[in-house]
Amino acid sequence: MIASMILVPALAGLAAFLIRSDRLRRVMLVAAAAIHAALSLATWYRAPAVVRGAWLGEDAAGRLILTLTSLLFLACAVYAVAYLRDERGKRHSDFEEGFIFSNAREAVFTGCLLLFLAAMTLVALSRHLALVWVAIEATTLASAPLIYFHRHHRSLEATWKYLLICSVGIALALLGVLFLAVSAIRPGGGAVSLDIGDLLAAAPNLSVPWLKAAFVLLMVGYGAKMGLAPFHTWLPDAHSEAPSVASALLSGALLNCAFLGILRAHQVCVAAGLAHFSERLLLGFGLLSMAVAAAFIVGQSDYKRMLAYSSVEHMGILAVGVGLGGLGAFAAMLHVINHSLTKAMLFMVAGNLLAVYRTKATREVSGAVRALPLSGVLWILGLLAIVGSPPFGPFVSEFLIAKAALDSGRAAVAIVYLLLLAIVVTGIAGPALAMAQGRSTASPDAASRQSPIFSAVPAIFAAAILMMGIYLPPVIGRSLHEAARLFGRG
Amino acid sequence: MTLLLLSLALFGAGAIGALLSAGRTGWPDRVGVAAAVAAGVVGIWPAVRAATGASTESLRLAWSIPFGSFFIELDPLSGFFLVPVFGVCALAAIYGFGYLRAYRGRSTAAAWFFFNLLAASMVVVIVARNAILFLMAWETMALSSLFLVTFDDENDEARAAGWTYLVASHIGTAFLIVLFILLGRGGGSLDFDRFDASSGAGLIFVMALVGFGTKAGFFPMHVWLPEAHPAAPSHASAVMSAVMIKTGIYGLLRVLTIVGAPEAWWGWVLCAVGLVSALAGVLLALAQRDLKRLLAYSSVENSGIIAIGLGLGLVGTASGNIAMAVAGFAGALLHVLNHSFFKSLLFFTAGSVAHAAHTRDIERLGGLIKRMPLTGGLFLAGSAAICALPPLNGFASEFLIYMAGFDGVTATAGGNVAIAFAAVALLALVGGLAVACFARAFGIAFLGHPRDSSLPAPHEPAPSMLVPAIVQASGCVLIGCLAWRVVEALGPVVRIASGLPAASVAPALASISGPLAFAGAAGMAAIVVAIVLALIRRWMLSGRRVRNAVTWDCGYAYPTARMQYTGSSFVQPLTTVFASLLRPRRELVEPEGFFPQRASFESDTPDPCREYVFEPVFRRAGRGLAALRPLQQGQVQLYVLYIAITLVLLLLWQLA
Amino acid sequence: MNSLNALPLLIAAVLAPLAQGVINRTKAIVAGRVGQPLIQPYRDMLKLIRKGAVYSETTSWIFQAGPVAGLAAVLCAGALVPLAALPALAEFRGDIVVIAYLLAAGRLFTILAALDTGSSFEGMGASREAAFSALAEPSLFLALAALARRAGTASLTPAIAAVSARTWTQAAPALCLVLGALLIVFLCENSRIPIDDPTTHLELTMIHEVMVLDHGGPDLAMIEYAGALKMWVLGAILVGVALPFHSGAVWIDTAIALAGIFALAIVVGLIESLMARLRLLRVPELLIAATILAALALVLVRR
Amino acid sequence: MNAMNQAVDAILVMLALTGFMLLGSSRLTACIRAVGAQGILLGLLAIAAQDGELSATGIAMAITSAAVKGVVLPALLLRAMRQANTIREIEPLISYNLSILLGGLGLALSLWLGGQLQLPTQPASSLFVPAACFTIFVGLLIIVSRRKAITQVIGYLALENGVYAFATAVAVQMPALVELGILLDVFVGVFVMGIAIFHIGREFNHIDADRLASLTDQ
Repeated sequence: MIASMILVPALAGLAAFLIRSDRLRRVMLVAAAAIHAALSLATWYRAPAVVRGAWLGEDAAGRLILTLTSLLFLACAVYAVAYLRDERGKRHSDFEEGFIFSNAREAVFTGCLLLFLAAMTLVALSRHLALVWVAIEATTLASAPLIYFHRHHRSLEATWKYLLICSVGIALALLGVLFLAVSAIRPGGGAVSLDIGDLLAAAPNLSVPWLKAAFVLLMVGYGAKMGLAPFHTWLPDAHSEAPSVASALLSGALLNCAFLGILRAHQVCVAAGLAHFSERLLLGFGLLSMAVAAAFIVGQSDYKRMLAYSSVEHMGILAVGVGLGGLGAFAAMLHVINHSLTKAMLFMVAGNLLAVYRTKATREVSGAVRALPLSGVLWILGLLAIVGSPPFGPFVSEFLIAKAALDSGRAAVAIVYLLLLAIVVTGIAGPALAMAQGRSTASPDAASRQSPIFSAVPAIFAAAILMMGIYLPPVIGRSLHEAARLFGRG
Repeated sequence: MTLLLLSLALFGAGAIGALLSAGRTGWPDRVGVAAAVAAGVVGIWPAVRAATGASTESLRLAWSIPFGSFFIELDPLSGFFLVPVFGVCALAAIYGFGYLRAYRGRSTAAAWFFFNLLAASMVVVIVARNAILFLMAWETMALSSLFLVTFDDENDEARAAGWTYLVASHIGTAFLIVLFILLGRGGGSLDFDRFDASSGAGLIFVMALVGFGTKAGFFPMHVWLPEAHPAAPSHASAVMSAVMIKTGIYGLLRVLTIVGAPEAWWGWVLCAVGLVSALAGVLLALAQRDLKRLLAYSSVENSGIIAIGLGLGLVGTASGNIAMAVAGFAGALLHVLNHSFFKSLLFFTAGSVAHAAHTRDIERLGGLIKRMPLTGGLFLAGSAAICALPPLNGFASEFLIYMAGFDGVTATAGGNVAIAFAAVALLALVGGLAVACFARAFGIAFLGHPRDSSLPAPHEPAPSMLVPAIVQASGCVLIGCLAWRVVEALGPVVRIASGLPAASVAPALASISGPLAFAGAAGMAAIVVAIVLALIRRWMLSGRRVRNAVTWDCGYAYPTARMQYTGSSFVQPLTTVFASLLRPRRELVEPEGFFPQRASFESDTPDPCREYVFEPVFRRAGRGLAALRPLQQGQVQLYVLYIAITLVLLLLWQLA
Repeated sequence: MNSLNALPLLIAAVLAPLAQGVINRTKAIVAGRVGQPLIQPYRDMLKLIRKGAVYSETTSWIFQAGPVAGLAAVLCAGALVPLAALPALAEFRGDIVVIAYLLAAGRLFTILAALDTGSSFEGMGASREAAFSALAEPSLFLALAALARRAGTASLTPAIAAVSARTWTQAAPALCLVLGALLIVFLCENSRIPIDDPTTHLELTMIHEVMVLDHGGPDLAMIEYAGALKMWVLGAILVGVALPFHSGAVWIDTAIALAGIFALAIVVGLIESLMARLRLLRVPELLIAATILAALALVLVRR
Repeated sequence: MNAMNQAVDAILVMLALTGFMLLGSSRLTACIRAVGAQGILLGLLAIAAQDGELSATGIAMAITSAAVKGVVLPALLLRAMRQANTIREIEPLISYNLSILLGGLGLALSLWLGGQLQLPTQPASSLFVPAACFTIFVGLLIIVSRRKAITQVIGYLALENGVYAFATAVAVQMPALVELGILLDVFVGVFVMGIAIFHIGREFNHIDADRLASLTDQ
């Protein structure tokens, strides 16, 4: 069953390259996504047992991120079908520099989407750290073509940066994995495998310096992928140039997977009694990421970049949460869900705005509520949610993280954290109102041509975000606690 | 309790209904108004019963949100603050029904959705007894009022105001978050009854003061208020000024009830904040040209006065001076009630003026009282009430606060005397300035000749816009004359707010209500005498020659409306005295030569706090952050360098 | 409260204009003129009462409400003010506040009546009146608060009754400061020199007189009367502080009080003839000075 | 046994030397050759490291990786270079002398690291960690300091070689990791392809990575 969750999208992805007819391929895309979602939901009812030494397995954290990814992907697939139908066979004139460009072949896009899903599933499910590494590697490869969907020099540049930075990071991560392996070598010869179960069992007698070095390397390596400052540099470029549906997947799903990679390493550190060491690093990089993101969000002139930086900020929040441990870890897991939903929705809405206003400049967009009533409202709601205002989901998790910080007596952390959140508010409140309200600067016909799917999908997300804010389904709560316990230190 | 929930449901239904009926013109208004009025009528009864201590009910349901629980309680304090919520919201809804006609041609569904949402969230804020629930309602309140502020979003000022408001309320909320976390640290729960403030009560008080003070409009956190309130449609402005900012006062009081015995310095701080707010508020109000902006600043002033009352009350409790404590708290609470009356009245009438004359700039108005006598009379009543002229209600509450001040003067020692003296003196100054301010507002806008002939001829508004104002005005008179009864009824509320035992509160209240009755009587006597004198004059003039002529023009043959004294010139003496604080902006074109062509003097006063504190700070911060931009300057080599350097440093740090 | 309590109000009502006469006569004598008879103010008012009225078309009912409200307010305020040792008609905790706010109410209506005429002269006067009286409020309250602190009550009659010869021996400096502050307030509220010159002929420099420029006949009579009454009432407070003599006997007390008030009138007359009116820009400084005096008094009585 | 150890040491030293070659040479062909040489050396290292008990799989692995790293990839790079007709790295961001200087610094750093992190495996040359780290350092330095996209690919290859060299050190314990190495090489192949493809696919008629700087926040 677990294997099938990887195989289905993988095979479908390969098939996508071969299939000729667009319609059939689109059907297959949605079908594969639906099957995958069904399978991942099924694991909630009959959780597959985690076998020591097995390469694949599903623990609480994995299940959360897998389910999130797969539901997100389903939505994105639906959105993508509509998107591809729109884009089909068009030659576009670039609205920043006016040159004519064409898109990558739809087959490539669809195929990579599915392979991307397969890779992310593998990340969530693999119990062997080396395999985790391989999977995260694969996500880079599968997602690069998604960024280079629009064939022009800016997206090319973005792809290049994405590839180079993530590859360097990933290489360092590999070194980290190797270090971990070394740390697991018993002086008397004979070694522990990189299976998480074995590692946790053997954690107390891992060699400390190697483990520390390993964590540093993994943190930097996967951090580059996750978008922690100062390794986040590829993120704004990639998100601003990729088609919105790809951005939604990158921010909503991929970052979580990289985060999971770091969590695994952290898990080992906690088991090895190095919790303080790893938590301090996470806290530091978390706050740093929030600070950098805040600095770039304030006065950001490009709204897709703004969203990208806000992703950096929220990755920082996740790191802070995990770094606080205990309640913080729980809050972080909760925030994974809230952030993914919100950010994916925001990127989709941003895509709608982009399609109608034909500009990414915040200043040139206004009156979205009049031009695209639903999308405009969703834009405001989403931005309010992302800055953590009640009654939306992110508020709860961000509040809990602040509580964790203060309860554990880390007043300084709490103050900096809240201050940075406040700065972000001042940066995002402006665009939220200015773009949504006022006289519309869009051409009405462009607005009227937009298919309802484009706003219907994000609307579902909005409902989910609101739900997460006012009602946390007990089943989710339980598995959140379970997940937090994996690396929560008590 | 059931009635309360029912009224909540009605508000909710109104909100949803307004949205659902968005398609058909006119229906959102009908639905929204009907629901709001019904909810108000249903809800006010349990509120009054609770306020008078007849019943205290609570309801606690589990909630799946971590640390959240649906825990609400209706005690005297909540009930007291609920009364104006229901009353003003219902009246404002009726008023808005007429007022929103001005926005013909665009859907009012959003307006009514947010109006009902605002009302509902205010109710929840006041009854909530769980931090999460409270914060949710608190923010919903802020957001729904935000969208009322930006309802007229095609006008840039409204949008700018929206931004200021959003940022301000978020920052305020941040303080509240810290506040509640601190309170909940010990108990392990965020239900109010599980809070313990055994440690760090002082810090908690400061957090509450800043967080709630932002909403209540205490100086210098008031900057959002004069932007937001004028921008909203007048019925919304009325609700925001008259009721919503009081939730800040409520929150402060609620926290005080939780933290228990206050320390004297809290009282001093609160007094000082109140005095500064009151003075700054009235001075800035004095200098405004925009009628609604003026009213917004006067809300800052009145929040300050309430704070003075609370501060004196705290000093009283801390120093064991029961009379002072009770007088202070009673005065503050009564002023909360009174302000909700006359401020909504003033916003209603000001709205009618803007509605009829199509401008809020008093420099362009004039002579309205002849065109709209009823509105004029109502505005005058409101002005008299807010200037605390006996026997109107404003006087009753300020009288109590003065009482607290004098008790402090006569019966305490040390720093308490000083703060009490300061309170009395500055209250007096504020009172005098308030008279000047509203003399200007009413005198320039309603009296004399119309100043701007380009404006359309004003007319009395529709009855739906008059009736609410009339109700509020009569309320001002009634409460003023029966203040002593009202005060005696305040017993339970004062008891909870001050944390003093009932045994000591009741006699103290009784000892105040006597003088209050006398004071009211004196005021009423004045009115009677005045009427008598008027009759005498009529009798004297009967049968004598009474003719009409032009105003005596000092021999100048061609008087024009533009020769009248303007608002700017009216306040010029005061703005010069306080110029160093106000920093008014003046455009003076001096007359030149023997036959000067044109000369003009205009003055307007932007908020100095905004101009000289917040904007510079934000600008600096923005520039500072922008200085980091080069980090992202596009070269991938540099980006890899970041990774390399970070890695090396980390390894050096962790392994060395 | 026995019938004697009405005495201060009655005396005030009857004799108030006389004090004005005294002032004018003093000024005349100092100026080396014979001057008008002491009862001239009564004559003026009678003459005015007999006249008809002229109302500007610009004005509304506010204009006619002005004088009435002003006079009514002063009358009611007078009912709360004791005449030196003679207790006031009514006394209760906080009557101080009521007095001040009644006067304020009267002022509001006078100002509005002025603005109602739409003439810039009245506007000018109204603006100055509003500004200066607002600035005078704190010193009045501080002075009264100082008295209240000494007497331990916030009611005027006992507060003034508490000022005895012994008090003077104990706290002379404080009381002097209080007197100084009260005197300035007194001059300001009654728009006398050095704040305002009631007899100037240049509207541009007037405060009170210019406000009532458009009133005539009975209205003007009421205004004049109200002015006289206001002066008497505030003077009574001043005298009450200055003359701490309480023989039990009503008639003696009355005599002393009257003597005091007319003495005050003479003082005012002297001030008016010896001093020049301040430039309008300087007036606020004087009022702030008064506040400072009162504040100093407080510092002294705190001990 | 002992000879093996000396062989390992010798290979590691040569690895380090090739690193300096990379840093010093301006001609792309020379750089590519150096990387290729590293690939071959790693192949030898893989064999030398698994002292004595030579497993068939082990040898196969070593040979394939040597083939890929030493032959295939250099060939690809040379092809790409010709297509982009760039012969040498003109004015790098950091002068060659300075890069070599920094290289020396890096060597010191790596030696220090080697001191901090002792390989618990017996028997292992004490040079493993320093050499590997130094190669990685060289790779990073080249990526950071060179302009041409293709030079950066070379740097990336050097980085990978460093990682691989380290992998061989622990390869004895866990063969799974060697598969990772292979997989990594495959990926690098894809990666280089990517580069090759997209500047064959025109767009820019230069391959200066530092001129790919239109996406900024300035």
